[in-house]
Amino acid sequence: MDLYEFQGKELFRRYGIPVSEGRLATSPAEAHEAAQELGGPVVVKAQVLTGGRGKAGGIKLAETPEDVEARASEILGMDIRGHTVRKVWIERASDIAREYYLSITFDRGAKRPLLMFTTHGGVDIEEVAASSPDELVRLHVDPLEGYHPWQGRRLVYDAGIADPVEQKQIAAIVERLYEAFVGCEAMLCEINPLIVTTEGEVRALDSKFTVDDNALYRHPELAEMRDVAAADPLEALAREKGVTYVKLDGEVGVLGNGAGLTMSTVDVVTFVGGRPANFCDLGGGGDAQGVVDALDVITRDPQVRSIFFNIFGGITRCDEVARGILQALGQMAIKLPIVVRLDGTNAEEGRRLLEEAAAANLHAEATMLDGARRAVELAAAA
Amino acid sequence: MDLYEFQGKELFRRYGIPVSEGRLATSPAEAHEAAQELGGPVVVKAQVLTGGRGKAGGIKLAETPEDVEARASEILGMDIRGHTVRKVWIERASDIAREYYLSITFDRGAKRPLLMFTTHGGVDIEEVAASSPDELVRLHVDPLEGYHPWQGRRLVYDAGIADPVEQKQIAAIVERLYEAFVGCEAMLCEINPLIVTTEGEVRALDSKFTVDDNALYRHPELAEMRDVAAADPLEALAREKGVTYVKLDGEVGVLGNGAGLTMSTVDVVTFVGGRPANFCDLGGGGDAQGVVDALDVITRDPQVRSIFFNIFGGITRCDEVARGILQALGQMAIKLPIVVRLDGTNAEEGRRLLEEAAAANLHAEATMLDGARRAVELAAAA
Amino acid sequence: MAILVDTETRLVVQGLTGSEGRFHGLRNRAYGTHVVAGVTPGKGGQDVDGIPVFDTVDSAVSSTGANTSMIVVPAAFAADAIYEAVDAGVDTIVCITEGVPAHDMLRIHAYLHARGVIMVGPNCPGALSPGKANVGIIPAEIFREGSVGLVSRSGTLTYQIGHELTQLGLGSSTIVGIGGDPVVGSSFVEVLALFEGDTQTEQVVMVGEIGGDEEEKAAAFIEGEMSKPVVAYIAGFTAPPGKTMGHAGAIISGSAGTAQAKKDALEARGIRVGVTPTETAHLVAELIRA
Amino acid sequence: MAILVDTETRLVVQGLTGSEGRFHGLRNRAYGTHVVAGVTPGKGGQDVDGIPVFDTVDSAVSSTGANTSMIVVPAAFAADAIYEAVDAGVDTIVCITEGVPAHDMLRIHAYLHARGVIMVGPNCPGALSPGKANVGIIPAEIFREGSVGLVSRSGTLTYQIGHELTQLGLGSSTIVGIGGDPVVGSSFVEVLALFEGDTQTEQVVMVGEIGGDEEEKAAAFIEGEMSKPVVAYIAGFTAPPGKTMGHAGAIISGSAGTAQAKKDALEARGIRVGVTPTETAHLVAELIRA
Repeated sequence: MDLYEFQGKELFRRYGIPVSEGRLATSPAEAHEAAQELGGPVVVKAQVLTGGRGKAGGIKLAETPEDVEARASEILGMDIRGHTVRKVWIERASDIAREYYLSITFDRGAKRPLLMFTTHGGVDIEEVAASSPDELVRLHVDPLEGYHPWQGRRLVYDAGIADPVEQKQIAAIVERLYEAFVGCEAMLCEINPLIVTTEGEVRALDSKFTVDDNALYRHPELAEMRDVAAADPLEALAREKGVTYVKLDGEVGVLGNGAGLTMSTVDVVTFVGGRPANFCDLGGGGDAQGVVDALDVITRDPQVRSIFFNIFGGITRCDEVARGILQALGQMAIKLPIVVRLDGTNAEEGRRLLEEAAAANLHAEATMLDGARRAVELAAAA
Repeated sequence: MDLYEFQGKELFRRYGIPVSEGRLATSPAEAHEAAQELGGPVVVKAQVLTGGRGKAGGIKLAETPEDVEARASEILGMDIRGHTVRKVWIERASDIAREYYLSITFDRGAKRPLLMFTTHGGVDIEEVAASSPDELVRLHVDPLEGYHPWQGRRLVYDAGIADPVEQKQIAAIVERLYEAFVGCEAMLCEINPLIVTTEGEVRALDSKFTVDDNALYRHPELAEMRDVAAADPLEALAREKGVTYVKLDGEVGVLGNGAGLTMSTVDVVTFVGGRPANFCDLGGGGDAQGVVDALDVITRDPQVRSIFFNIFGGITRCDEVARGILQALGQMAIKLPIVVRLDGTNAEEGRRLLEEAAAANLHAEATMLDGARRAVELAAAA
Repeated sequence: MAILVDTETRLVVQGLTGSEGRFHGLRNRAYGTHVVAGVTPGKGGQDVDGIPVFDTVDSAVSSTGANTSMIVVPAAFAADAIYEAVDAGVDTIVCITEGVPAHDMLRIHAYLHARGVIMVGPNCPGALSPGKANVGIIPAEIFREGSVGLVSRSGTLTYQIGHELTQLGLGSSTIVGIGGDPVVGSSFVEVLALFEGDTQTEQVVMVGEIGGDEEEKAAAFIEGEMSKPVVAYIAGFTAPPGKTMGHAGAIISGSAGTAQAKKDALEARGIRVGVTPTETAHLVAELIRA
Repeated sequence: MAILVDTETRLVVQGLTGSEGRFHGLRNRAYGTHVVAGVTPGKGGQDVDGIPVFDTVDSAVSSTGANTSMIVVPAAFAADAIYEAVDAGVDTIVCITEGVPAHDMLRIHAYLHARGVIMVGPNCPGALSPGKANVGIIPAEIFREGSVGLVSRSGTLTYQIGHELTQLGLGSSTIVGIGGDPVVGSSFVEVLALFEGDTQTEQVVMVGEIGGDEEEKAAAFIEGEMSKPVVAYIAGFTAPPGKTMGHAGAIISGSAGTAQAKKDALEARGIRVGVTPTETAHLVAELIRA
């Protein structure tokens, strides 16, 4: 789960990482009020779960509360890479002397957390990695042993930070960021830029914070940070029902069990000339009710012209899936053609159930490839 | 550093391990008051840093506040294995159904913390280890990985605890005791007995808690628990001055540098027929002031008849030791014969300084064995 | 010979008394796997259709000689179950449980690695050696015994590809679902190395997907260390961007983590990559005929 | 050949700019040890009498090829210094610092062990191979080169026994003070194994003291694994009771931890134990003459 800048900064503050004072606003009037409370020049920052806010005009400097209100009304409602801005973060403007970059990543390959630090901050870190790889200092932390102070020192010395006061501040921030990374079970904690003010104070000016969905059950305070309103309404509905759903831009609704098979099904639908309308994974269990819920979500997308059920039973039992399809047909009066391909656990029983039901819009196919072709044909014909 | 029962129980309480309610009292009147506050039958327990309180009559049951006052006045001032009782712990009496044993030890050999649990509690654990070794369940914890819940479960199942409610309580106590062990950097946390009350509640009825002296610098709240008054006054004075001093029962004051050499010197003094008055280790550094302080401590013991300085310089520099001896002689007007044997770093310079001073009671010896013999002779002659 | 599970496997199921544990444990036994014990704290002394249940893995191992554990417990208890299995001395663990936190897995991976215990999973379908043993939830009936080693990050996609192989008359030595989580006990390279050393396995199918750089690492391993031919399949070519790893992640691995990047990396090392599961199975068949 | 430190040693001193670090670092160099670098955070770029100082151990190692670190920093910083040295890739660490908390050492020991790094100490005098290198605070002038390996839990007591040997005309291969803390990087058995494998060492003196059971373990190791003769000395025969390990500790080790118990354990394995340092040296001399 990705957090907004203001949420990440709130976590930074809790872990003792210096941030600028700020207020959240969801309307120009609130922005005005926030600016009055803060006083002096502020920055109005769009809160969206995507990058490139600056280039899109989602970050504006403002001097007076009136100015802030005007900027906020420009930014609120703006579309940034498909994300509608519903919140702005109003923050005291900083006098920036230098911009650095600091992050802790979950390094899947090395299976250890990775610290990265460079004095080339405020720009895309890929660019730094490509243009000045030697100036991007990288250091792994042993997950059993944890962080030790020498690691923060090594980052600052190797990056060439010369000022002792700055060294100490940064090393302390590295230690606290690691505490936040472990304490929140993050997959990524990134500060870009980590600024040095003209007064020599080091502060986090932005925040990218991603936490592990699987760990949220033991971090209720983080789980509450999820912004249900920000998600696609269908995706939110699916999540509520325990189904993984990603909206795509085509006509063939795809429903599989397991992320890999579902991804592969979306690929195959594309390769045979169709356009998938969604990625919808029933998940590991997949009982009849899950199938009903998934169909409910998929059929709410008006673009859908046909649906391809590609199920390979393991834990998922094909007879349960068949029962779910029949139940959904009974409850929801689905008219769309549904191509069903069942294999694996209890597949024969499942096929038998569907055959017996003899619904006009149910089309059984024996293979994944044939199922995909049939669903694409049916979508084109609809 | 060993903690008193009441201190250990306070730590247990902080870590969520159930203990009986109690009050500390240093006088019979305070004991009376404590009993009134607690109400009902209580146990009056001598607080001393040694075992065998029960056998020595230091633990008494009492029904009424008057009774408590009487028992407290018997116990306060009592001598238990050389320790004077200055405090009693007044605690609500428990209805004991069963007595178990639980401990976490710092296993030097395995270099891991060791959990031990048995249903044979309330007796000397050495006896259980000898008579029913199979019923003493032992399990190590990996120091990097830490404690996991299966370990507490394994202790209770392997020890044969059958009642599920009891299993859960004990497993939870094991987990908290491990937290206390690590959180306080303990060398030993022992609960003997860990009782089950007639109502089925599991509670710590005693506490043995030893914390690592080397770690006290980061646990000021534990460092404050040190009972300076309980220590031998000379040992307390020595500690204050940064010198390790243990009072023994002889006439030859022994002063060495390093625990091993000092122990060996005490041994050698004994083997050549003398009786060491003390063990006094200058420690690793040993500057002139340290020597003055050590002599100050040693000479306060009226039993001392001669002093043997056995110094082998490493970090300790013999010239510094010599300067310290001369400084002490100047300041304190020591009349006792002092045998000095110097070897190692700057030994020649040290010997030269002592020779030049030509003090009548200073006797240089070339070897440790000869030094010990000379000191023993001089003590006998004094 | 097969890898990971075979006729020597003596299986303890952690969570045998739960509904999933019971279902798959008994199914594994019905297949012929020696399911010797179950573990559920507090249920020691009971049995599940004749399989004795113990309170601790240690007592299960010492009473039954179990050498392999299958973990089918809720996610919140999975880490503890893994540590318990390691300390009880099993040498192979198959963790089916889904939803184990990634930070737990970092620590577990380091712990396992230091002790030489092999774990498959978590969030995986397990391992099946057709004709010998099935440990996990793979539907064994779709596979037959043979010479193709199959390793996959995905569960159901593995069945799909195994099914395609079976349709072509090809059998498998062992099917291993390593799980799709960010950190798993055994990654492609580790399982490929086992297949390389297995006499029964003559060719290998590797089924990858978007994210991470395990396929890229596997490509280098296959080129450098493997004598047996490998065919690959990658899922997720049409996955929308933003579903792959973030920026910092891409920097670490030097890979975009996309299906195309993985395909390119594999093909650059001379490894053939099928575009659909069906084509992938045909590529294997070609290899065998050649 | 000697053990641990020799002419191949390239030493970095962590804490070189402190007064102790400077004193002993320069003293070690004066003895002939290749002291190639110092490390003090914030003092990188300075030098101590020509020895370059670095901010990090990593930069010291990569700039100077240091392979051994001596740690002479305050106790509160020692653990961090040890971890830094391990991660910088040195293969031998000598930790002089006194007062390192025991729980830190539990973790450090596990960490070192997993990475194959040898550490002597903490709270130890270091290691001296006469005529080759001195790393630590052992006064080298009291030892001469020879065939006696010397290993001890005590600092000054080691000097005493070495001195006695020298008086008898006997020289040493290496003198190792392992430190007297509850958990040290290398215990008797590990150092005895090094001596057993060292061509220069022909006999060994082991200097123990009350507490723990390392001497008892060493006795078993000497009997079972060593071909070279060992003479022992134990300090603390007249130590008052209560200064030894507590009850639970004695149960663990199966030993009372007393000097007498250790002496008995050694003698039961045929290992001679001297009553005084002087007698111990004479026992060694007898061995050599025999």
